[in-house]
Amino acid sequence: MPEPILQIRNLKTYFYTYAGVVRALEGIDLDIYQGETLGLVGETGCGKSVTSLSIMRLVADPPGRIVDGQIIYKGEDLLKKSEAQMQQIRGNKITMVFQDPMTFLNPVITIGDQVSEVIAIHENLARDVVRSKIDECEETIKQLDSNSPDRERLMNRVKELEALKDNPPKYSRREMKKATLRRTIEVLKLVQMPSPEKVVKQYPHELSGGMRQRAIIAMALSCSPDLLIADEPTTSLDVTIQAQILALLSELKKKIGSSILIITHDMGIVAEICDRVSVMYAGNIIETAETKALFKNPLHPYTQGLLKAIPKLHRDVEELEIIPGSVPNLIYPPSGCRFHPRCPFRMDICDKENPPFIERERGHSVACYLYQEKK
Amino acid sequence: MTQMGQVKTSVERKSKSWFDEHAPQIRELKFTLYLLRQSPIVVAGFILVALFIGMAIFAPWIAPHGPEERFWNLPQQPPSWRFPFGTDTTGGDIYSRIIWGSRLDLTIALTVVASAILIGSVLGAISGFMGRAFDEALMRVTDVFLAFPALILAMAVAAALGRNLTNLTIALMVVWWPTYARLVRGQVLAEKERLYVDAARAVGASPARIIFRHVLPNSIFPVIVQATLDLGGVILTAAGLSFIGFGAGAGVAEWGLMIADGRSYLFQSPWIACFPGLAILLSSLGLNLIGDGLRDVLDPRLRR
Amino acid sequence: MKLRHYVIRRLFLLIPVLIGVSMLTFTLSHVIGDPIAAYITSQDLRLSDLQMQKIVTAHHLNDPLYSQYYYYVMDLLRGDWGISRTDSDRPVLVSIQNYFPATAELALVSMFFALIVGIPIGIISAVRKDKPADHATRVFSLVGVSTPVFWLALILQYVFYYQFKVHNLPNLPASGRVNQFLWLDHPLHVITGIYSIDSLITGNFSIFFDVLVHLILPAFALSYVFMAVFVRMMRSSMLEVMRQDYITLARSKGLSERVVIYRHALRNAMIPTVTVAGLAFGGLLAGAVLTETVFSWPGVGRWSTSAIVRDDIASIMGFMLIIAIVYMLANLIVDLLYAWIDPRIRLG
Amino acid sequence: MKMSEKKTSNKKAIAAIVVILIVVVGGLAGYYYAYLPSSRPMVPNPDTYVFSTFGDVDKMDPSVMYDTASGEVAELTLETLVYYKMPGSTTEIGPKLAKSWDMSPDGTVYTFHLDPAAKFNDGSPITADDVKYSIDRTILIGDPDGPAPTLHMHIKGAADYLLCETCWGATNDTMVQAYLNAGGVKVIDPQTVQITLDAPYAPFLATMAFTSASVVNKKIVEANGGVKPGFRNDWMNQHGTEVGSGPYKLTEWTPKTRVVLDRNDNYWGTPAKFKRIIINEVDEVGTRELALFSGDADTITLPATNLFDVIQKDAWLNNRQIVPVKPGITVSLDPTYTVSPNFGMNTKWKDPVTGAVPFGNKDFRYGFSYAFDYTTFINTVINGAGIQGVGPIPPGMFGYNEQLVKSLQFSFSPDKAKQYFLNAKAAGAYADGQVITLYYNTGNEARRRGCLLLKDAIEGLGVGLTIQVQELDWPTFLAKQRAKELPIFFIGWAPDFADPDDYVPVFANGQTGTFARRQGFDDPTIDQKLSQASIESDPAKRQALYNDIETWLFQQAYTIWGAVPLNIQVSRDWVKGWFFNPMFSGPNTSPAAYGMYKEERTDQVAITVGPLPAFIATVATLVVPNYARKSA
Repeated sequence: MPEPILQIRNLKTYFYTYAGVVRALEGIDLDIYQGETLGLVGETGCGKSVTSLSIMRLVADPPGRIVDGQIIYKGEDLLKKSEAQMQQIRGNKITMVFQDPMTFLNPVITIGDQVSEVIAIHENLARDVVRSKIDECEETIKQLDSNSPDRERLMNRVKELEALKDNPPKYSRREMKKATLRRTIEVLKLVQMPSPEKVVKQYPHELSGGMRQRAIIAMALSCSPDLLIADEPTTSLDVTIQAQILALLSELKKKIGSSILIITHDMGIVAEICDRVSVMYAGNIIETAETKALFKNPLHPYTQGLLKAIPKLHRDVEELEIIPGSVPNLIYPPSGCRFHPRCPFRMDICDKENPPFIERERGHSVACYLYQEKK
Repeated sequence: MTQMGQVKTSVERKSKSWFDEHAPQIRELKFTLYLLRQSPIVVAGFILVALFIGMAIFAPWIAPHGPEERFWNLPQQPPSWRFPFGTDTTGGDIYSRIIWGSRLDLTIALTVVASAILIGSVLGAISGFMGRAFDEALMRVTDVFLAFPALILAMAVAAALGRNLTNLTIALMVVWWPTYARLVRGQVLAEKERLYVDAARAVGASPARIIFRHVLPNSIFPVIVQATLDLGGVILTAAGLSFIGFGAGAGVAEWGLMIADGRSYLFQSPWIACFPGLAILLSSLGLNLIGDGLRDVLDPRLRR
Repeated sequence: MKLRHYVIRRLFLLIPVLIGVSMLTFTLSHVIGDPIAAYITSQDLRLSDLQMQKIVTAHHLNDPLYSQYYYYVMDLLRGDWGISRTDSDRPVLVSIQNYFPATAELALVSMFFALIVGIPIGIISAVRKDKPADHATRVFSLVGVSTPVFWLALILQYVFYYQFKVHNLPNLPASGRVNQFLWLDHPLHVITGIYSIDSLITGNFSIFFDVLVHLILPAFALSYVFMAVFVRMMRSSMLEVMRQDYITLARSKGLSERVVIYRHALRNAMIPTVTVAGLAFGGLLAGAVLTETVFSWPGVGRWSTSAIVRDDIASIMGFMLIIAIVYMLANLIVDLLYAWIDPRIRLG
Repeated sequence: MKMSEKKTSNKKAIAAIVVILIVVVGGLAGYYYAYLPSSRPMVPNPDTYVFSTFGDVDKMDPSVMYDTASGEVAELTLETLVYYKMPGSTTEIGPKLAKSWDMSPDGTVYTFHLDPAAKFNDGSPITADDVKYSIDRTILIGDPDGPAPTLHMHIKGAADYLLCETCWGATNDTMVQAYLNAGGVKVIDPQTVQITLDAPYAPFLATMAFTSASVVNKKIVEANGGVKPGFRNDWMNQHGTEVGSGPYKLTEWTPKTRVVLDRNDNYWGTPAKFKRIIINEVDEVGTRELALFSGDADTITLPATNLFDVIQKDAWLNNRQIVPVKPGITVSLDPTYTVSPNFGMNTKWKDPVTGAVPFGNKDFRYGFSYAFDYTTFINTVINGAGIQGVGPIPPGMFGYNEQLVKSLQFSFSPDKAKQYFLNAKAAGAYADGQVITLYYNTGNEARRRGCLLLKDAIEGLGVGLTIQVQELDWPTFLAKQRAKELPIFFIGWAPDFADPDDYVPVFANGQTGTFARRQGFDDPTIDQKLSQASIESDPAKRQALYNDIETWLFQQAYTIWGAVPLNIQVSRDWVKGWFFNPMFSGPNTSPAAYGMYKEERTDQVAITVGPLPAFIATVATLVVPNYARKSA
């Protein structure tokens, strides 16, 4: 196994509301490895999205605050970085695709501008400018016949430009804009946006849901990030589009070679594209395993419940109906194992203390006393 | 902790009394009060308002002189220990007159807002339920009323009725009811929606019952907020109107009128116009502080 | 072309309201008030029955109400809005022509003041929510909405006109639109009646500056109150917007906070504020009534107040009508602005 | 990142600069222009006379104008056949457009010989035809609220026309013909007019000196609507004071703002000194005062209630000494022929609720007369600028009889008042809880306080009376008076001509007297005495008649005689040649027609009041010199 590009250790994120302290993340551990797709599943409100926001350091403060833990990215703890440094990382090294393309695009700014601003701040476009200039020259050179005086001159020009490549000079705003636009359109093409030249001038409300989601993905990928966090990227899209988007994601992953953390409550999606899965319940990670392993042999009672909930033929259904009870309120969480009030195999110990998260089989960890005893 | 869960379930099982049914609202209320105590702005507002209400109630005991007691041989006296705020052109003690004035002005404000709420909410509720023609008509009417700035409409109405305090009050009522009509109507419609969605309730729930059980509790907060803000607004508008010649007859202790009287002596005896103005400012400021605080606290979005 | 349809539709929507307004003024002047009063001049207060008859027949004041209303509206449309006793028996419409530009000038300048100061303050207090700056602006704006504009006007006069003048200092004029002497030396050729504009057009700069100077105090008094309104509005809508998902997205792109606020939040936050601006304009006109009386500003406000002490119903109703119309137009304009700011509207 | 950073910062910088520029420029311009008026190093515009006053000119047509604000303008722009001998305070009649006149022995026919030099401001000569035209015009318009009924009843044929009910608001040709045929005004030759009266009338010449007898330019009036009997002429309402022969003519009239008069350069008499007269309308007395102190205005109207803003209180109240509180100001207080304010009681007024007719009861009226605190009113309300009311005839006018008046006057005495009220109540004139409303006209501060003073006194007696005080705007006030709806109301009279016959009937004649009618009392013997007095040529007999009438008036106590005010003239001391004449409508401006001028001065104009606080002093030293230089 390659070493993880992102390690989350004992991450605690609390929300300090008037009503009380919401313990949204109660010390979760998570590893994401180079080039893998990790699925993070769980019911709505179990803290999946908070996890992703915590990684981005975008938890609204107040009321939210990351009270403890580490998020180690390339050996550095993101929680210790300054806001300015974080701004360098966000949208560049670590990017996000959000759940609802309807609300996550700014209604009064054209798609073009929304995509290009990412490029403008993170990419060194001066290089592009140089690049394009070189191309122009070479174009003209091709047209010229072998022994015209210009040819010589142009050759030299190309050489100069080649020299400039590494530390390019400042170019006029106009040239930069041109370069940005070019890149924007490239990116939109990359996410298979139909007729990108037209789209750049359009406003979000003029686009279909699928196109918007593509636009968002374009933003996320425009700087070829190391890690892409996709927070329920398909829930608000209809099934056909879902398939396309998922296909797109995995394809792009191969292209760019970045890791993906995909957050969902849909086991189907997990089965389809995830290498590994982590199951969350009420602010804890309760089970992590390779996708196959998990489906074959789920350990945690909750996970078992989840899997039972999937009808074999049809997949797009509210899956939690058959687990009795409901998600506990996180202000006054149940003592001990947070699942015990709903757990069919409840034991005395369960409401006393929280079960430790231990690796039971290779790459298959679970937090439940059922397996403690077996040991 | 677990008990917590227990308690909740037991509540759900009990037969529903009004309080249980509105347990959320009640928790809301407790919570709201707690928040209000937290906000210094609101507290300041409460203090100011309390001050003026106190003045109004205890005027006879606080005020050193009567509202129309004039020291004819001491006109335009600058502020002194004897006359804390000085005297006006007829030798009336401005300090006392401001205190007595609080009675008049607060009464006007309360009367106007109270009756506006009454008329407004009744009409609003009816049109909300009857819907169709009546609703349409009422909304058009409110449109017309809302096509004028408050002061100007009040001006015209009062002018048509004839200039005196009673008519001024009536005019202000005429101006203010539409706001509440719309507010309550909105609530009713919202409630209707909810009822249709949740069919169980809709079955055999008489409008009256619905109003008292559901609409009232829900619209009470918005109405309170609106009312506090409007009290301030009415005080200002009333003062403005009596400043331009509506309202009380000469010599009456009314803030707006006092300013109007002091106007011709602004440069020689500024205190005559200055202090009543401060009274108006502070009283409506108090109400606005409260109203504003309430709005923030009751606005679920600003709450999180 | 979409925009044009939109405008036309909105204009049609105004018609029912206008009818309602005319009904209201009709009720006030003909049903509650004495209809004849609107048509008699200051000297005619004792009328010979003959004249009474003339007026009654001329305006069908003996007919049943509905036909009275019909003729009332007809008169309005014909431009016969009655006689302004207050304004030496001129026709009401003429008086409005004479006085309205002054009011328009005052109102527009105040609006401008209020916007350019109010909006930035609002943004600041939203961005610094619950910090000292926020509390300060909040109190500032609350004091604003609670201040009696006429009182503020008086205080301003006392300080910047009287105290300064008494101490023989450069002071700000406390009344009128322009310095009489200056006017006589450089008479202004009036085109629009809005002096600041006219003087600019005609290049009469001494008058132009004088007009500006005369505007300072009234405009400030008037704008302070509405500044407050905008601060509140801007603050709340800014807070609202900052909670939106697209702001999170913008942040997730690594944009600096300033860019997030000014490029992504501001324009969205402006949308509700613009709507409020329309409503506030009405309030501004109301405030003008009081401000004009204090600063003896020769606008419709002052005209109507002097009409009030003379129980001159014709002038008051004329004033009502014109205000209603202006108010509605203001809101129409706002809707257009709205459509311009928010690309989503254009489709609708 | 960097790029966007830079963009915004650049924008910021530009915006900041723009804002700063606007502020700076605006501020400078503001200071500069606002400062101009008070920093002119010498007497501001020496050939312009600026008068700052309140009250709007109502009509410019001499035939219908009947208010002082309009009269003010007319006195400078229009001329009559005869006028009071100017300059001076005399009320003796002298020549004007008519260089001489003679009266028939029986005193019914007057023949006026026009001054051949006399010409209108357009240069055309004034002919007898114009004179006839003008006087007939006034009568034929016959505005019931105008001056005609009061002043021109005695011209042959006028009375019938003016008293006929169908002649106003419609043209009644038969009556018009009747009047014209009566030949009250005849043209003898281009230079001679003859006016015939129904009966001899002592003050006739005086009536001919009133604005309503002003001579207007026939051809211009004819060109602009001419005469339509029974109707006003709208063009004349706006331009009436442009078509006269006076030393000035109207150039601009902006209602609620100002009147501008320019010198008439073809004036036939000695031309006036000021090139231009500006009458500014400024409602706020404080603003007017500041205009005066800063030199923006040369003279202002100052209500008695503000007297001590310009002169020292004690010096005046204790020993009637005028000591201006500021240098550069001259104040003069002169006795007038104005009888005001007085409370007129409506003897016929019936309380709509209780049905009582309180003022019908003499004791009740006495109660009121004793309950008014005359001294306080004189000393603290009108600040000693006047004396207690002396009945209808003002001091200094023929018929005034000091010791008689002294013996009759009421004085403030709560006890007597209480006694009379109790008697009245016993006699059933009113029951406890009776409410009486006092009315005053909007904006008249002295009257407002007068009402409150009376209210306090009466309610203090505890005789079951409640007094309310209500303001009414002037026209409404008049209308309600005429309709006899007011129980008690302010009445006052300013002279049309200097003769008791202009005063006493108004207050005493139940048939014709404006106020007597409104107060609803009538005594035939008194009416009879009045008509005798008006034609009586023997002064002694005439005096006797007036004594009787005054005695009767006081004893009946129909009216609370409040005060005879002093005229308050406040102006800058560079104004020279001002004089007071009780017959002036515009005492501040009218002397301009008789050589009033501004003395050239070089000293600082603006008057500094109070001490300069340190910080202001510094600012001043920094700012003032520069601007003084700039503006010089």
